[in-house]
Amino acid sequence: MDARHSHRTRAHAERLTGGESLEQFEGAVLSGVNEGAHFLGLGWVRDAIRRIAGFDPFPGTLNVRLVDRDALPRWRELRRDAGLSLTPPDTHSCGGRLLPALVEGRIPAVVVIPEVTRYEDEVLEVVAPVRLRTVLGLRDGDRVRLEIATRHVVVGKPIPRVEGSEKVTGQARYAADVRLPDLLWGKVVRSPLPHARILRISAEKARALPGVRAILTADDLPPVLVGRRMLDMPLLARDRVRFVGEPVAAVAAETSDVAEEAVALIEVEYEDLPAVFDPLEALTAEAPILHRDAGAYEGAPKERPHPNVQSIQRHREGDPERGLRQAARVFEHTFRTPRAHQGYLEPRASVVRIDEAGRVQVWTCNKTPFRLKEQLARALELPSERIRINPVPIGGDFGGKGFSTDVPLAYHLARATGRPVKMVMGYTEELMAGCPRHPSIITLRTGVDAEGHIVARTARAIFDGGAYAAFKPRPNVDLHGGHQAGGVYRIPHFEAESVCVYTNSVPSGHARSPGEPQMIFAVESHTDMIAHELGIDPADFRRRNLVGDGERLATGHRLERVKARETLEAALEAGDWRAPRRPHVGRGLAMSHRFAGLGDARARLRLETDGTVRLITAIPDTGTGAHTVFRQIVAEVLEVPPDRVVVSVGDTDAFESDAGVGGSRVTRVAGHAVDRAARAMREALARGDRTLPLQTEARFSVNETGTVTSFCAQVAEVEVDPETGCVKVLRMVTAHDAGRVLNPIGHQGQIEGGLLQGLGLAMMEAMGAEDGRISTLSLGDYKLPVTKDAPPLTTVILEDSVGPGPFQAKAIGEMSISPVAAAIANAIFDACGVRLRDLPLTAEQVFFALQSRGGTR
Amino acid sequence: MTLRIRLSVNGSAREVLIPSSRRLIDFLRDDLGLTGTKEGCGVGVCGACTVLLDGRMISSCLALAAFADGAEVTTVEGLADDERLHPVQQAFIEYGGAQCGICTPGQVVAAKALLDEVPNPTEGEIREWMLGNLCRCTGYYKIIESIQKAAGHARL
Amino acid sequence: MHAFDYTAPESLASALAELEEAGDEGKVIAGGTALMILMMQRLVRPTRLISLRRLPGLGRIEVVDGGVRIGALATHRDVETSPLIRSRIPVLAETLSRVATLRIRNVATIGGCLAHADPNQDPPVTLLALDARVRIAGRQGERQVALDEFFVDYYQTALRPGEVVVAVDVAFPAPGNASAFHKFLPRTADDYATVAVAATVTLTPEGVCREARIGLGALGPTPLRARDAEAIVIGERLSDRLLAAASEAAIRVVDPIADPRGSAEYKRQMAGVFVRRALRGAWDRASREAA
Amino acid sequence: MKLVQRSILAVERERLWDFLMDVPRVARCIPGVEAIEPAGENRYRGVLNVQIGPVRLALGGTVTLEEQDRNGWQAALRAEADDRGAGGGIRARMTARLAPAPTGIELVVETDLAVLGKIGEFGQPLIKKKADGLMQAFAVNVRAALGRAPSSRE
Repeated sequence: MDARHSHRTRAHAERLTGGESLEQFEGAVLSGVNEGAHFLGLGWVRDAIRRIAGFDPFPGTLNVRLVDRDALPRWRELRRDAGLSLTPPDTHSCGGRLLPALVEGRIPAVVVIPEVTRYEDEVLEVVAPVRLRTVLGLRDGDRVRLEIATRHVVVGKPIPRVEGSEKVTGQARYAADVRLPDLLWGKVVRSPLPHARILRISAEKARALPGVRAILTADDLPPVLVGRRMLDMPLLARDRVRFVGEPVAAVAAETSDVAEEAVALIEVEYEDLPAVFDPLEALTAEAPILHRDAGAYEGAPKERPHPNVQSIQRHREGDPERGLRQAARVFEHTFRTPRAHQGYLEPRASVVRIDEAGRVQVWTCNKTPFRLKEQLARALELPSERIRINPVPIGGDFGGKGFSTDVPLAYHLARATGRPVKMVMGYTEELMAGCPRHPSIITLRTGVDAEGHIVARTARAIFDGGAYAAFKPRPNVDLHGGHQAGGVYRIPHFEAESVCVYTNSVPSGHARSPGEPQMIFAVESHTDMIAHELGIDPADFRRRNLVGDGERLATGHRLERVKARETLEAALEAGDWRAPRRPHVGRGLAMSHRFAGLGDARARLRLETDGTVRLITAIPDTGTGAHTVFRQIVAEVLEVPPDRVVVSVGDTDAFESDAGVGGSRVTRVAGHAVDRAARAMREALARGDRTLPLQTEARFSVNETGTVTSFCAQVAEVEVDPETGCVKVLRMVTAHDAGRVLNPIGHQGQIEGGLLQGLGLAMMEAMGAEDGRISTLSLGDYKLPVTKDAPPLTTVILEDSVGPGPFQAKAIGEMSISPVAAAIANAIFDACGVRLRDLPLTAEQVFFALQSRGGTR
Repeated sequence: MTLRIRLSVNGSAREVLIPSSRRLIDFLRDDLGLTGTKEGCGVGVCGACTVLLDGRMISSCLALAAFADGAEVTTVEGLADDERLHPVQQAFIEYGGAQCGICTPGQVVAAKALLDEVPNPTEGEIREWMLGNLCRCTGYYKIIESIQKAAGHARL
Repeated sequence: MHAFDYTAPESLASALAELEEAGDEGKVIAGGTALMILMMQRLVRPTRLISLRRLPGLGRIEVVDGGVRIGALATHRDVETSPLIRSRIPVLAETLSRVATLRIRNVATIGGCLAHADPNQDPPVTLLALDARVRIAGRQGERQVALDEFFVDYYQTALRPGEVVVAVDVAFPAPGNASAFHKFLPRTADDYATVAVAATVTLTPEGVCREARIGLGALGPTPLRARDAEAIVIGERLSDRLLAAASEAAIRVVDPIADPRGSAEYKRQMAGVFVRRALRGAWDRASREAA
Repeated sequence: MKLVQRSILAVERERLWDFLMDVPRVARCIPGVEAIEPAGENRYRGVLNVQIGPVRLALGGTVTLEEQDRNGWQAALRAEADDRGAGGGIRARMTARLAPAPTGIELVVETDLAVLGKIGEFGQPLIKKKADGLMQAFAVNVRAALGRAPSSRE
């Protein structure tokens, strides 16, 4: 990228100028052999070179005989295995193989290996866009240096997105784009009250409206409860509503306008019940109880110290009480974070058709279709074979699209009318009744010894779970936040308690890196505050306490191949940590770590008669670039050009089960499944199995987190306007311990997108609410970062071969979001001495804090 | 009330009867099946529904179909020239400007409008022009890069 | 959306006739960016919608009597990019360029902006400082209203039933005059202002303020004039004390409401800061002009 | 949202109390109220018209006098009204207290107002401002109504 672009990516540059997969060979120029030149005369070969190498080949080859006899065995190995296959269009021609190379370190070229050759195998034929003899002034016998790309010809390369063309042309069909004959539109009547008894629902006026085809209330539906893990939510409120926005009735009509009109005409009489909105208040003895016997719900955690507790999760290592008693100093701080929407731009949409065979055909933006099928089977009281989830791309997930949402209602409306039904939420409904990130109140208490080592920590996190726990998939309905309370530090005595609480608010759900941006904001602000209190540079304080190789995290989890220190140092260096600052400018630092996800995945490969390799995956396209990574893995293993690999998403009939998207699992888990299927196919081919189509299938499952994690360190530089409190982020640095990067475009895209979401959480994203009513009901009031908010960004990638994924990849999708808010909060403190403990870090907060201190320091 | 309107959509002339309350976005998506234009926020903020009305970009969620009477509408489906992608579309593929793809139609339409007016925009001009096209996946960096690359390509 | 009748008359006279006939049930629409949202929210449900989009000549931006007349149908973008506005009243072009996003500016009209009377919008703030006058047409003919008498309450104007805005007139700045517009956007660049302030200052060759006007946005039920603050600076030379006094006077007239863009108290405080900045900005420009 | 309106009226407490308990009469002191009629014991039906620029709401519903404590000089009423066209409404619980003040009787009206559905989406802050304005006008109108009455000492 040019200098205008302040954003740069070191890894990109390194890759383009060469890298570890280039192997050096030296040869002597000779003339006479021209097998390759003949080969190059074939049109399809030239086309293939153009496609793979990206240049028009000069019609002639440079022949080079290897000079170093010791290199010959390696070269023979490469001749056999490496490179990209050139598969002929018909069976009469012979194929070959291409190896990308650099001549004399600068001229891009390929080494061509025709399948049938007459001459000695130590002669290489090199093809370039130019006549090499002329350009390099070579004569017979002259030495020439070749760098040949040997391993990972496809993996690690910036291969463009598989589905890019459908997306840029508008051809990609998302759930809301599904058009079916006789389609009806479904809409939901939502509760206007946070907690109330439903006395009466009268729908006569709505029913009389021309074009209305069905109106359903809880009385028309089976009394089932639904949820991703804990089943505590009715399809439509039965007798009682628990949050503003809860579905109370559903309408199907000929047009969305009529459905909307009908919704307004349905009269519901309520009787107010006392409500509770503050999670701390909800845990008091006098608090209204939301669910009479939540413990009886299926999937409910057993421990329930208060009826309004959704879940409680504890971690304990060592003896924290003793640790705190023995500490030289103890620090305690409390932090708060607000409710925030995932902000995907595709509001949730569901289409249901009951087909002639009585099967329920579903199109919906759900990232875990196989789990959805199981959820639906129970919710609809149907055998799961009767349900088929058809794949559609998902217009942004970020954790928010795992619940069945409107699908059961669309089904019941379809059943009642005998016609397919489409339900698309408006963004107001998304903000009112989506599944936002949990608001939190986090208190950290940390003991430090005389040398500045953290010796003990207790943490208590209260997460506002809202009216139902149904949107959370974790087995214990908890968030990840609790176990991150120790951060990236070695803390021998540790206790964390994290509690999700029922309140009369919109139910909270998962959002990119669930619970972690909240907790990391607290932990890394707290870390800075301690460092300042102790008079230690925040970077030094972290150096002193960072978890090391073979050491344990606060939770007791032992780590290996730890790169915390390197990641920190890389961020500090790129962020000019020690450079002088202008007035009102400050720098802040924050770190986090995260394990790659767990779960099971399946993949199927078919080598088709036309030579294409079709990958059938169960992973829906949520935009992360997973399918492109899968394509690369297949191309790499089978040594075929990537565009020969076609990726398609199987519907839920295609496989038995699959964990789907979430929790930084896809590359690691589904990637391995794809890798295994590809290796099985390679073995089959090696055995001589040539009956086409040839099919292989693999499953991969992992339930152990393992000992390798990924670290992230960020430096924020901000400028504070002391008159207004306005904070401008001047630049960000994000350093990642990334394992092997399989696709730099996609990888960088995940970093940049996550970072800007983190910036949104840090600076602006907060759903306002009054008495349980969300007051920011449009994207005009709930602001998401825009182009001008993306700060100059430096990304540092520390690549190595230690990740748990295929080709030693690590997870990246949930890495860059979590440290941002703390890095910025710490920078604000550095700039003007104001310490903010509540997100978002608004100008107003800074302003009043400065006022109460009487100006900047 | 039913209205008769005449308009051109992606170069083809049409004369249609629509309910007067039909929004342009619904007309495009539901009546013409041009579902490339997406509805995000529904209040003109996010830009997923960006189309060109007589060459100017607008939010089709805030326009009545009646506003397009006598006008020329260009949607994402009308950017590619036969099988050849518009340079902006090509660049969005190559440089990672598209991820989940839901904002992408709006992004490429807006970017095309930009390059039509300012063939060689600075990064600042790109950020200003694309201000109203929200993207939640990319963090905008690769969108900006894609547009720069497309501009470079268009120059060649 | 609800059903309604839609017409697009081709003359002002017939638009006004239709509007009169429709009475309470009728609404005029131009760009529609504000009205469409209210209709989609079901909060405004006219049974007749009269589009002004086909009215000829109502989008012109032209020189009239020592000033510029901006037709009601001129879009924000038309004004922002008009060479006439850019060269003669640059602060207006600058203000318009800060409104929402290009997509909205391509559609939203000046007449619509004034008639909608949202106190959070930017153009009225600068137009107030420029002492603009609104031209209004009704069946009885045209009349003119000074902009600071035009806004009545939240979303309410001096327009009588059956009337429409047809133009806004802005005089060319006198020698020694300059203006500045400040929009405070602590969240995103496409947001409504937390506060917006426009100031215009006319200086004598000696640097004494001869005339000053201050417009305030997002600070009350209507766009406001800070008249006391204006009175304080007139006859004075620029000083920190003067700016402080003016901004304190401005704070006394504001009555903001708390919303996601800031608490009422924060907006009050920011009104002070931005009155200071806008006055200083206008003053600096005016002195450069005079020099 | 909570609104508090205080005003001091130079009338006898009893008279003010009797006035306030006459719901149809007192309701007319709220600008925009039309056609209040009895609908059962301590219950009235009526319509409140509210205009905020182009938004015109006709909130039809009921007012119920829930508490009348003449000894404690305190009363409470509950209002529930909806606009079917918009698909939204308001819920309000108002308590009125009469307390002696140096220059008369202080009337304190505390309102807990909830704006529901589509109307609430229009913008809670603005509605709060409007409701506050309505309550201020109410106090002025009460004063005027009592002032017009022949036994006024004002």
